[in-house]
Amino acid sequence: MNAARKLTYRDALREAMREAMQRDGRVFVMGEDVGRYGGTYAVTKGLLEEFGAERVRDTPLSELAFVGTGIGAALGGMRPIVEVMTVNFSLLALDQIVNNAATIRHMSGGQFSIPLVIRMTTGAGRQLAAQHSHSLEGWYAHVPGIKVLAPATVEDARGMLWPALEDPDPVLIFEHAQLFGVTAEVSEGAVVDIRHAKVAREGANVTLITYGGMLPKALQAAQELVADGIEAEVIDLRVLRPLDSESFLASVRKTRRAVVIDEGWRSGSLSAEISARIMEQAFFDLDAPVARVCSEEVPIPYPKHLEDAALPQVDKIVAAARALFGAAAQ
Amino acid sequence: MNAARKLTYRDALREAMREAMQRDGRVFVMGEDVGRYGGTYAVTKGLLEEFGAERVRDTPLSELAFVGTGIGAALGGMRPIVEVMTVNFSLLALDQIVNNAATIRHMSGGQFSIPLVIRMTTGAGRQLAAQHSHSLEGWYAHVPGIKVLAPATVEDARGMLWPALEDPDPVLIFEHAQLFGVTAEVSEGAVVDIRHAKVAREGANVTLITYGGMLPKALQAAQELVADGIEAEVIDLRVLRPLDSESFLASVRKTRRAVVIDEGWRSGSLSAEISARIMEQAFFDLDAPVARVCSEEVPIPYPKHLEDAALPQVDKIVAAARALFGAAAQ
Amino acid sequence: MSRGIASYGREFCLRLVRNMLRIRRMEERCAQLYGEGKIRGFLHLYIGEEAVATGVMANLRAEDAVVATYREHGHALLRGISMNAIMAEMFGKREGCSRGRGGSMHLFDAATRFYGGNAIVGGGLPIALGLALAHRLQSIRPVTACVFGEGAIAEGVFHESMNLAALWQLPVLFCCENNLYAMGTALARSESQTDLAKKASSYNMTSASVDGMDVLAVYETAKSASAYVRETGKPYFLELQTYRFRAHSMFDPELYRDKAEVEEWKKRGPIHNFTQQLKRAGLMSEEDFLAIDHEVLAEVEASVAFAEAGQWEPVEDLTRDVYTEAT
Amino acid sequence: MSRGIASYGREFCLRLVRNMLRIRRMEERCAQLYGEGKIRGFLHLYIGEEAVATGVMANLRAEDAVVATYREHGHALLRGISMNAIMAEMFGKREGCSRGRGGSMHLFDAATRFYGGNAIVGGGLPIALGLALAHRLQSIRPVTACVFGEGAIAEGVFHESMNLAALWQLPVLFCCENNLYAMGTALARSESQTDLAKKASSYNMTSASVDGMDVLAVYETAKSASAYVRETGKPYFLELQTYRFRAHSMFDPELYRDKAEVEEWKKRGPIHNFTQQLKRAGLMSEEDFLAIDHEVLAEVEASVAFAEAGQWEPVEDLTRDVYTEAT
Ligand SMILES: Cc1ncc(C[n+]2csc(CCOP(=O)(O)OP(=O)(O)O)c2C)c(N)n1
Ligand SMILES: Cc1ncc(C[n+]2csc(CCOP(=O)(O)OP(=O)(O)O)c2C)c(N)n1
Ligand SMILES: [Mg+2]
Ligand SMILES: [Mg+2]
Repeated sequence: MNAARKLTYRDALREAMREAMQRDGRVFVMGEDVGRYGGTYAVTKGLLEEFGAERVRDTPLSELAFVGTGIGAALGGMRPIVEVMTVNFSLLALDQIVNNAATIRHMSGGQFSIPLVIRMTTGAGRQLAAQHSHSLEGWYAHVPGIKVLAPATVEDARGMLWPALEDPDPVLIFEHAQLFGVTAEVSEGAVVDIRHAKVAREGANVTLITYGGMLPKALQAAQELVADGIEAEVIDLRVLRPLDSESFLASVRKTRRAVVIDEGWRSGSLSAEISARIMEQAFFDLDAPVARVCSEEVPIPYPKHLEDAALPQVDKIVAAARALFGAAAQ
Repeated sequence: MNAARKLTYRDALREAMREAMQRDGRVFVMGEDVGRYGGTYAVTKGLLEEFGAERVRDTPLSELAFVGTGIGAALGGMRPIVEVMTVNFSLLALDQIVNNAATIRHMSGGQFSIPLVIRMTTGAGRQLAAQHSHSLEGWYAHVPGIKVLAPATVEDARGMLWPALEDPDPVLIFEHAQLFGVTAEVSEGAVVDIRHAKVAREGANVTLITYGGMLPKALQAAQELVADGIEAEVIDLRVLRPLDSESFLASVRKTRRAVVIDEGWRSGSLSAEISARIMEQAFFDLDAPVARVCSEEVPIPYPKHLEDAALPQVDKIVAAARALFGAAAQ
Repeated sequence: MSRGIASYGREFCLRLVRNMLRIRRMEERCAQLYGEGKIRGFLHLYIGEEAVATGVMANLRAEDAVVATYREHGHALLRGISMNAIMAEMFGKREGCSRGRGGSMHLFDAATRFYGGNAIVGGGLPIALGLALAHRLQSIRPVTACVFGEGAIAEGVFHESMNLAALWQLPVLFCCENNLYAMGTALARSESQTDLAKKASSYNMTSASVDGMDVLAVYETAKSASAYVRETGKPYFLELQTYRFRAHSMFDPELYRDKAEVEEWKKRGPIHNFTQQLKRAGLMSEEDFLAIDHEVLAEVEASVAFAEAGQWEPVEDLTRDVYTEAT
Repeated sequence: MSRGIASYGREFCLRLVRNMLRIRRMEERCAQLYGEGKIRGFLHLYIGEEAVATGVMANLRAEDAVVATYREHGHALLRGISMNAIMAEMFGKREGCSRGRGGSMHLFDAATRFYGGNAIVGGGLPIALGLALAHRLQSIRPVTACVFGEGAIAEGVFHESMNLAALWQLPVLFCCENNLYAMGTALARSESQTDLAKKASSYNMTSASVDGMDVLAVYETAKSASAYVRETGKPYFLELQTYRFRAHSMFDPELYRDKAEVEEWKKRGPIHNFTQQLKRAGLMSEEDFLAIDHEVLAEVEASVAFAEAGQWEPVEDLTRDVYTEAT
């Protein structure tokens, strides 16, 4: 019997790290201000005191070097968890991820595995303006050789880390800045997989496909659509690479309509890939074209009203879903 | 009357730079080995001798700093042409492009323009293996605030630079490694625009949408499809951001079928965006789902037979186009 | 600085006091306004470090350019952006110096050649190089002042920029504000070599270190440094040793340093100490100080009122200026 | 190196000759094979620099790790990867040390702890740090040798890696092969400070410079350096002053340097000079040399035959190993 407890997303992330470090001596954490400061988002708070400075390592501001150091340490037999403070700064480390983490196994003829986990915060919504509001997980999902996870729930925040560490290949985990305070019950020892998407809400009329920070908005939209007599099924992708296409294709084949919600800028966001896959594999099942609700194509501005206008919001999701029923009438 | 001359793509790029530097004293070139070495792909050969070391600047291996220096120089009133040797190394400079070049105008409230041109080689096909074979222009096409060009013809290699320099915003030009040796006639003083896609071949039955290094393959495929009685229209996107949707939508509305050909890895490549836009805006005009021919999702391997197998090839394009006619029968 | 304080003259000294106070009072008010929810996002206060911006900016001319970080309120203000425009920016109002879009971390101003406001650590350095290169290629001689924290030194971009500036002899005044911490990371935990001037010499760049709590010392050192850059066209690395009295940002619980350490540094508070010095030298009375403070507080309140009265940019303008519109 | 050559003993010295020759003859053959289209892509020859890999690798033990660049044929060979496996790799055959997928720039071998073969300048440095950190955390004491060219020094990643290695005291032997050019860029056009040991000291890292054309000098210096790393667990920066006799790659027209300069350096050819020294000391005869050369040439021809006879990886295996398959 698994007891259930209330937990924040932040605490869930921390507990997952604690547990992993207790279970496996090869696991260690490194990143900017993960130790004495306690983590920018307080995720790693207390770990330094519990595990000491060898296993909870504050790094200098050197994203490229310490991410690469994580790759090397994984090659050397450790199980590093590298925290890149936010996706915004991960651009500085991209070369190591794309050219080393993602390639070494294949280009060495399969001789090496890189059991590395890289965690980072993603997303906007806190009025941090243009340079601190990126949603670039879609870029990482483009790269063969790495896996990309997006925990949208407390359960996944708690459960995804261990299988990611057990995975022999590099796994990137994107934690949305808007989720840290979310609270939910999780059952002790719940086992989650890192291969499948999940039906977050069942429904028969339209499929809302999303992940990470947009899941709560999609669920809220589904709630509001009930008033229109529209029962929305909500798919939480969970895994952005490799995408679990079957999950959303099965849903779309049933509902015959879909809206993809993605905080990335519309052009070239992950939403495009989802739409293209539905095009390729469920075209003849569609009653209306797949719609997308994404961020406006603009550097995210500071003031709240403009930031809100730039990001996907519940009303836009509702409107996009409703419009699909109009279109079907065509 | 414009006289026509035969020119290689490489020479066209060089002549465009020469002309720009002659016309405008604010134009200068900088990058790794653009001077004494003559450019990795011999594109800048002779420019140092003609314009001197102040205007043709060899940089140390410091992609992040010299790309950012280009941004600052543009802010300071110059018209820099920064050559990043290849897209593979541009990952090291991505922070400056995404967080400065793309944002400064908007987040300063429109006070500054950044008339910067960044040129780089992209693409595989020369057996350079996993770290030297990326096609990541699709990533750049995701970023609001920059413009992205992909000259696929000698004419565009010759003509795109000047309007790019005249553009007040940052423009990235992706030159495909496989095109440098391509020869064609260009008319003296031909004016090209950097806003529209182009019909590279007219046809009534299917639209092949592509850009850059894949254009010759698409044209070849169109040729081969004639034998099947299929007249393919080929669209050369030319501009990857902002995408000229109207061009390919108009074609697809006419032909009712489309194949997108993109050297990027399939998942999350620019081809997905094209497909999604057709989904959204021409769904009811389609007789078959839009197909994609992209690179396999693998770090590009060194041996020729594997590299060939990893990249889009004429036979795959032909097969994908043919299959659309089968599908229509459904 | 051995030069007697009296030789600077009363007017000059009172201007320094006023400038430091303008930063201090503006930011104290910002902290309040943050509490009230008027200012949002990240807010990084400069309180304790005012002597640095005051001494450095006093040496710049209209034609010079400035590139700063997210902790740039003081530099922006003393560069000449009005407090009104800064405060409106922090509120996110259209009257702000960046039209309200940038907020605290992204103050910009073309008129005073203030090029941000950069929230990526080290992100401003190459921009400064580029401005300096543009000046060189145009045969004009402004100084480009580039301000950054000591945390930036660990970043690769610092290294690439220092090398390129020294190699190409670009007229950049690198101003490293060493306040001993990068968020919670003490200098000794981020640098294997904590003597920052040694870093500069490894690029063959001229450098100096100065007590950044002493406004006259900063003024004098920045004076020679900027003169050097202006006259030789070469770069210069200036380390300004200072301390932030407040948390890194409004979210920082300050677990990483002792309260006692902070108190120790507060005794060296740049405004307090300079004020005491001036009083001792008979250049300023307590009344003088209060009068200045009174005026400054009025300026602050006026800026708050200005910001309050400002307009929100209409949502329809959201995507304006992503690209330069044809005119 | 003041130690008399005789004290090294004939066997040891002949092994050095043989190792340098193995690199030289293998690569001369590679150049030919490139002309014949058997080897494709980029091919960067090490000819002229053989004393460096020979002297350094002789000091490593089985448990040590090596991270190198795209100019790594020599290091791979002397690390113990068979010439057969290297040649097959250059041909792109399945029998190659990277299953043929990597080619010249990406030699890998788990058995000898050879972690590539990295084609991004500076890209290997953080990998070396990580391996060294793993060793430290596992309380084992191998040395991680990290080889790179002087061109990498301008990259930010060099700076970040040097600082982190020195700060965390990671057992890395940084081997900087200073051949004076990065493609066409001479050191003085890429570094404001060309004394590379000074760079190391700005990170508080111990360093040495050595004549990389003198195999015994390299051997001795690498010996103390590797012993230092092994015993103290700290990093060490070793500059190896050398020169490449050939073009940067097979595409380089060599416009950037004088033929005379190349000829001058060729007079210091590491094989020729060491051979002469040995002959003078009576440790090796011309016959000895020819016998070694004969054997080496046979090894080279055997490797070519091996590569020729190798198989192409089936196309069906293209996407194998993108991820680790469950077993
Ligand atoms: C590249 C990058 N990494 C991390 C951060 C997060 N961050 C913001 S400020 C800061 C500390 C910088 O310290 P320092 O340069 O000393 O400046 P100070 O805040 O002390 O003025 C960090 C780590 C960032 N903004 N950019
Ligand atoms: C980040 C990066 N920038 C540019 C290149 C292109 N490139 C390949 S080798 C090379 C020169 C490197 O010189 P050096 O480090 O001195 O090594 P050497 O070739 O002399 O052995 C350059 C610029 C690259 N591979 N990676
Ligand atoms: Mg600091
Ligand atoms: Mg070199």
